[in-house]
Amino acid sequence: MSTTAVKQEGPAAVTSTPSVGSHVRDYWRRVRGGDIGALPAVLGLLVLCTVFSILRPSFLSAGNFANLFTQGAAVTLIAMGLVFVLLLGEIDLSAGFASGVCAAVLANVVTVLGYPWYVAVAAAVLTGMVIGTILGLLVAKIGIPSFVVTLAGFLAFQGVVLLLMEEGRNISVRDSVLVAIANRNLPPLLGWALAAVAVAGYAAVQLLRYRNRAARGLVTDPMAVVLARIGGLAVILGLAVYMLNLERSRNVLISSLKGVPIVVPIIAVLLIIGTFVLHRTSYGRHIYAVGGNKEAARRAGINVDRIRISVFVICSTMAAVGGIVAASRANSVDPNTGGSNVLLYAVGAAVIGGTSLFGGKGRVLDAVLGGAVVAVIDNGMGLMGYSSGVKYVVTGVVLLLAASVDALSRRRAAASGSR
Amino acid sequence: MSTTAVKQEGPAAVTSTPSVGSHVRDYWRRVRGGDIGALPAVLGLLVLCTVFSILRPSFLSAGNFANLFTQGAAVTLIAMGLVFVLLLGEIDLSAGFASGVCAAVLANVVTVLGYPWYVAVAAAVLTGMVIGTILGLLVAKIGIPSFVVTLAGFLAFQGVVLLLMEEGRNISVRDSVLVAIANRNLPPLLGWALAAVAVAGYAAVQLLRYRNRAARGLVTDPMAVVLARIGGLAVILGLAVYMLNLERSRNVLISSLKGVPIVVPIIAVLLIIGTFVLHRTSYGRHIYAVGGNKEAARRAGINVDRIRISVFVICSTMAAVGGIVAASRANSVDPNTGGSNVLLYAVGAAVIGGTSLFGGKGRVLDAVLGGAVVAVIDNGMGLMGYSSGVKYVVTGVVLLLAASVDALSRRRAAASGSR
Amino acid sequence: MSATPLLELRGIDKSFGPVQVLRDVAFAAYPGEVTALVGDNGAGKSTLVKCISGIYPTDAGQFVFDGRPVNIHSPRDAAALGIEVVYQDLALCDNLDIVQNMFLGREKRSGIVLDEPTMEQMAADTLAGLSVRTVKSLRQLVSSLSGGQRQTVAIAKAVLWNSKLVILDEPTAALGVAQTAQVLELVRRLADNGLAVVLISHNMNDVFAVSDRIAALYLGQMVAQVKTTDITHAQVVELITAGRSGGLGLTGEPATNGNGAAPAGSTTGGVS
Amino acid sequence: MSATPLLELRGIDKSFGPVQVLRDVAFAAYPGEVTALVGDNGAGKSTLVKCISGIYPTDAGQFVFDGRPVNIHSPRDAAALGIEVVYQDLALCDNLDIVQNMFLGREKRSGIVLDEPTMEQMAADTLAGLSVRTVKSLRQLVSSLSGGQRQTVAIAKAVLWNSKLVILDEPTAALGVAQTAQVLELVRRLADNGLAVVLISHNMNDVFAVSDRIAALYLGQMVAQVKTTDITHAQVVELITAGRSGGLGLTGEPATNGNGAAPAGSTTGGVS
Amino acid sequence: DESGGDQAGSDVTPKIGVILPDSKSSARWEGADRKFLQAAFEAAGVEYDIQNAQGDKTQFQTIADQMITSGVTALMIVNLDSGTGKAVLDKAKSQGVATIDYDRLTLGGSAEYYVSFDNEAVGKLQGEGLAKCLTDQKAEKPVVAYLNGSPTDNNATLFKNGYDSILKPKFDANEYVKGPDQSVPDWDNAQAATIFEQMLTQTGGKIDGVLAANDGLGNAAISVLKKNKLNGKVPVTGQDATTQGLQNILAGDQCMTVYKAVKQEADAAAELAIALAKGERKETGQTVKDPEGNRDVPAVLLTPQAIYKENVKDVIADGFVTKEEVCTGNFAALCTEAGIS
Ligand SMILES: Nc1ncnc2c1ncn2[C@@H]1O[C@H](COP(=O)(O)OP(=O)(O)OP(=O)(O)O)[C@@H](O)[C@H]1O
Ligand SMILES: Nc1ncnc2c1ncn2[C@@H]1O[C@H](COP(=O)(O)OP(=O)(O)OP(=O)(O)O)[C@@H](O)[C@H]1O
Ligand SMILES: [Mg+2]
Ligand SMILES: [Mg+2]
Repeated sequence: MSTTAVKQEGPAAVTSTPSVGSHVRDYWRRVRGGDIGALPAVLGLLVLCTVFSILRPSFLSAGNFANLFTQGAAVTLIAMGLVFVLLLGEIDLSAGFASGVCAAVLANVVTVLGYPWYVAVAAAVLTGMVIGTILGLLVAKIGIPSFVVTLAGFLAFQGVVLLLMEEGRNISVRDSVLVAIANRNLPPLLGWALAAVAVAGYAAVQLLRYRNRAARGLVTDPMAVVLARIGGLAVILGLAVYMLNLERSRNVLISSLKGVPIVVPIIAVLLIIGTFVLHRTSYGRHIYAVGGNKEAARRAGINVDRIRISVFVICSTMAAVGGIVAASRANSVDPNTGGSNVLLYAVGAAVIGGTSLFGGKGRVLDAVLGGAVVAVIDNGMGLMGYSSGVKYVVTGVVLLLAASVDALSRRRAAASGSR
Repeated sequence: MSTTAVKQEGPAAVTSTPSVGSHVRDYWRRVRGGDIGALPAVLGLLVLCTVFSILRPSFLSAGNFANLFTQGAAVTLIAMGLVFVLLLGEIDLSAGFASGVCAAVLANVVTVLGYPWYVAVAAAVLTGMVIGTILGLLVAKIGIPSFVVTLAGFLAFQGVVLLLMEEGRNISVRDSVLVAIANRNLPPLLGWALAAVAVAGYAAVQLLRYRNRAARGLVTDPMAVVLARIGGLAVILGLAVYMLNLERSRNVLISSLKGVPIVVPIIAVLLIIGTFVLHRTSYGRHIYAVGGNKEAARRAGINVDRIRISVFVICSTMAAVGGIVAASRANSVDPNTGGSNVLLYAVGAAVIGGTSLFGGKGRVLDAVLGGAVVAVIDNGMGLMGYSSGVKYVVTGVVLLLAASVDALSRRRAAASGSR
Repeated sequence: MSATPLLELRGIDKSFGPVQVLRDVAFAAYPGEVTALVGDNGAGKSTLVKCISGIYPTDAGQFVFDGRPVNIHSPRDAAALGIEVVYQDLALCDNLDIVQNMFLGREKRSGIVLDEPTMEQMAADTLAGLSVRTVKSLRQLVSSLSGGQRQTVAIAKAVLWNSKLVILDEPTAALGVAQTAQVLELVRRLADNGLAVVLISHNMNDVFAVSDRIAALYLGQMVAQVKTTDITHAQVVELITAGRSGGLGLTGEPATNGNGAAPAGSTTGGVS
Repeated sequence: MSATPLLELRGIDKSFGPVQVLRDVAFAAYPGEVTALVGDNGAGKSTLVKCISGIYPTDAGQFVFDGRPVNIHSPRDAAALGIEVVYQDLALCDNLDIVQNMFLGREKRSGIVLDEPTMEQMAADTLAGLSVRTVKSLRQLVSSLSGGQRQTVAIAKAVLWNSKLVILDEPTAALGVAQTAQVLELVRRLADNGLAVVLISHNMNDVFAVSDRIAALYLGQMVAQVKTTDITHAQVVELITAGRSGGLGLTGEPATNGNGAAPAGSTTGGVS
Repeated sequence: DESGGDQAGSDVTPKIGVILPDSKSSARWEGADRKFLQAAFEAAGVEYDIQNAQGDKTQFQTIADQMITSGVTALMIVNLDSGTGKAVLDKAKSQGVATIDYDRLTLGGSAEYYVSFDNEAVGKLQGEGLAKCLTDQKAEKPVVAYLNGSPTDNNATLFKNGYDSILKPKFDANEYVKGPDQSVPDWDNAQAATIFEQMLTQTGGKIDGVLAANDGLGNAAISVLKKNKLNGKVPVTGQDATTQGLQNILAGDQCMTVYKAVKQEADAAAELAIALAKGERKETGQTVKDPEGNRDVPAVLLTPQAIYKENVKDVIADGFVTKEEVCTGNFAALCTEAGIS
């Protein structure tokens, strides 16, 4: 394609729909040029999965596939919130322990105080929002660097968890609804229904968009490409639901175990909401703007402080959701909930997925893809049966490998000058 | 002062020396304008010390003053290395465990293999350099974000420490020279001598500079200001040495305890070298350039990759030194050496001191000042006798307070427009 | 003076730390007129613009807008008054595309959803009027634009809105011949539509071609604000480089006190 | 052609992903001459400069420098050949001061220690020759400079060295009247000293005032490279905006194939 | 090392410093030890300062420095590792401060006394308990998985030595089959759940007994077993007799836990510390060999107790946990069943 203008009287925006062929050619040029979106993360994921499946065939079982989702859920949820903070070029080191605090609140309300589960969930989410507001105010209004504020939060929340746990006790979470979140599955039929709804919704959005743009004479992707996308989603979702609806009980006589884990639709809904907010609302647009060039955003009349506060609220709220899932999965909350590697894994997930630590670049989907990479590594390593020392080393090396697939494919972008 | 040019034929650089009065006025304008260099960190430090002294009079004892240095030494040393990495806008999450690996190498060489201390120290430092080279190559040549590379390092080195410790044993370090590093003091007279040398050296540099510039007709600070600076340093060093040379044994019958802790001159020398490298060599200049604007640095013909690799080498080497000091202080190395909060405290120290996470702004002195803040908080909190939950919370809050002194004074800078 | 000014500044002082950049500056912009703000490099033109648009707080001075005294603390305040600015340093978000940048802070929406097609169409129409022919796609990131293309986007962004005062800080610096002509024509058209326009430029031909008034800054002081018809090309250049020309400009000796305090007495001059 | 060119490019192609920006470009710069490179916004001038200085790798084409074919993979290679560039986007380190920026990558040292006094003096001398009168101190950070002051620093940085080829990408865009005159004079002086100078500018008066040759880019194609004396003002403008003028420029119909591949056959034209 | 003047510290008010190791590997330190030690010191009317090193040995040394600075006359430590422990003990001794090793022996150290439960004995009880439960389940050639404590915690190693000494002979004799054996970093329950889930996947669900090093890890394993509807069919061990652990035992999901009567330990240590602080000495009648320092340390050694469903009531009777805490909701009926009144 040339740089020549299409019409002399205006830029090339208002033109006819390009052909499928040129679209595919364009895409291929972009891929060769290194502009490849989610491709590297997906590629890294595929490489990891292949390697683990070869080394440990049980990695490929339906049961393990289902486990993957629940194992990675908490970190992924926290990472999804972190994406918002990272988009501004800020960081939230306290997200891990914030999720711990919220989980501790949940456990206290439901187990110690004996309120019903929805009160506990509301209390936990509210706690997350309050935490986020405090962090955001300190960063935006007093102007302390977010690294320092959230490092202080990291310490303080650790203490708060201990205090809520009465200096170190574990509190069990036995409420059946709460336990179900990370431990139960949807009925197989409901899984299919949800998948169908998702595909239908996606199709509707895509086709409406196509019609809308075409009606105004704006450039659109060729219809065939739009249809291919919809078909692609349908195939992926269909396969996943099929896999998850396979029987995975060790002993069907004792009990049956099949269906989509409940966390999956939770993550999916939050992913859709987050993506919608970031890409289809002016609030999301403003987040990118502030992250890309804070001064330009300020000059454009964006209330930068409000945006900065709000992303911390979102992050801590998502951390609360992550904490609830973690508490559900462990059936209990302990002073380590949200501690040890949770934070680094969550930030790592976002970054591996392609979110930049310098702001302005990233998507919620990155967190999910990166979270999947982290979960696959953890899951696969758990099957290898290494001693702890070796396990740490191999985990580090594997993480590096997954990331270098990404880095090497992006290097082409630099080489072709589109930095 | 006006914007008017001093001479029509050129910028204001080549002018006569301003008067003391105008110099002080200028400084005051800068302070009011928020351009205050190390002042906020020093201020925060003073506030902290005052508060702790009031709450716990023993905070102010000679013994506690001496303890402060050895307590903060390892984190400060690691932070000093991290400053170089942060100056490029990169991060090294693995610095903590890298120091652990180096300490483990040290302990193995000296205790298990039985080599003399200098061989062990050389081995540890070499290990640090190798680690830094690997990290740097991965970041600069393959192009994986440093967060991911060093997160992988964080995991892998944790494993390496475990392996070197044979899965969890700990190794004692009993070599008297190594133990002395963090546990013994200089003879009082030597302390005075070193202080005198430092002051004399500083005076020589300052006066030479003055003469040199004055001879060429370049702007210089007034002589009185130069002399005041030298005098200031002499007073501070004199006071510190005096304090540290006080008897601080709790029971002089059993043993005497006085003198400057050996780590103090070690840190001082590294601080001087680091500052010299950053501010008086072209290598240091290039670090700032790459951190400020990587593309501009590249266009100026700077070998950006080499700079990036080198800062990781420096960082890991300083981590090795930190690890040696930590091993000396603990008389042993265990699988947790360099773990827990070491890394976050080290990065926190650099940031609290005023180093930016976005690159281009920072000094080695920041790490020392920030390290002092962290050490004072830790030290002071240790005197308060809180239960662990409360202690975490209070530590977080105190850290925040120390940082907000800094933030609030810098806000003036923004308000007066000199952002 | 003929009409009442839309914007009037009086006694504006502005320092950066120890450096005083604006000293007792008075300035006025009239509706329906193009006021050219000229001055040497570093005279303080951009600083004055940033004071007007609320990016920098002033140390002293009053703003009168539409007859009422106002305070402008942030670009939001300025935008609320109807002030649009094209900054010399452009201030675009490199990670956003052309359309996104043009509508930044004022996105068109239907419901809570962004109305992308409308914005894209409006952007295309505006850019078409500015002779941009080499932009391949409106969905291109601005980081990939050429210098002139970026400048055009910044201009298009500012003129997209119904504002009362448009300030353009060296808008044609990076533009080609045809584009420059288009922008000057646009400037004239805006003024003819009753807006007040302030144009900063180093190109005297452009200034004389398009402006109704000329205001000259010299080392942070406003040395003259006169009708364009009352002054010659050579006089303006003299004002810019020496601070005075004939009866215009600084009355005392030019300020050359390198390190001292501000000179005594106001030296703002000029008649109109 | 009279002399042998110092730098000669042949058949340069350059794409960014799917967008082809330079197409089979030929270009030459002669020692002792000022070659003006003109073209519309987005024509590809800056991209061509960045290809020459090694910032962008080219997709195809040869470089001949001083008669020898060379490969330029990075700005370091270009500097080693004696090529100095003033970029349109300036590329200064905002966190460094004026002197530090001017000597970046080529600091003066005594032993391993930076020789600050020498650098400060050299910087002062160079800037003095460029009519910068409003810079308060050479130790000011460049982030606090005005647009014109920044540009002057970038120019001073490039002419400080003994180079063979100096390329200036719109060096006078942000400069005042006096400063522009100084820079044009400097450009002429450099050429008279035997250097090859390439000047990119949108200002035709400047181009005709100072250049010996004019090269015109149109939509990524070199449509003419001629002696300044052989062409008129109006012809150059026509070349820039339409790609051809009389016998000069594109031979076929202007390339308007929006989404298609590159047009067949080379269309590089022009005689000298 | 060298001696100075002779103006000895004249004001010797007895003051005791205690450094606890962390608050996360087990709830006992902050939840029980602190409480009981405080009570004992207050009863004796001595000044005291109890702090927690949070698993950070730099902190540990800093706290020790601070305590010596603030004038303690006796120092009681639970070391994080022998190296730092020794550094602290030696420093204290050089300043004339008497020392006690609490719960963990500092190898090569210089403590006056050692008061502890035998950690290897704890591990042995766990091994024996698991064997008992497997026998009760009538498992044949059961596969036993290990969920060890933190790889960086020396105690975890000691526990493992204990249960290995019971189970390894059975593996060797082909009575039991050794399953996956992994450590849980930081005793982190969330990671434990993933690790155990992967063990289950790896063995295709064939795990018949879980040796979990404490109740938290046990609960993590149980949560995974529950998800697979295997809870109660696979015996799981524990330690610390936490409310959660006891409830799991009552529900039949957990086979046993190990109860350490922390109060006895705390009281014994407090008694010795108070004496030392006042400059007195007491006889313990028992010694423990320090292999590294090659000396016999006067010691008080207490015995841990294995808790099964039948004797949960002992823990409650001892006041370690209350009936109200354990017998909430559904557990009330189970409590009655287990004879807790
Ligand atoms: N943030 C700042 N800190 C210190 N000095 C500054 C700052 N911003 C601008 N200055 C100084 O203020 C003076 C005026 O700058 P300004 O940008 O307003 O000039 P200008 O008239 O727009 O010049 P130009 O024509 O070059 O754009 C300059 O000398 C500049 O160095
Ligand atoms: N990194 C990039 N990615 C994609 N397209 C680019 C990139 N850089 C430049 N372009 C495109 O290449 C074309 C030429 O750009 P270039 O900067 O060379 O123009 P120019 O001739 O210097 O224009 P101006 O006079 O406005 O400075 C433009 O259409 C621009 O959009
Ligand atoms: Mg300006
Ligand atoms: Mg250009």
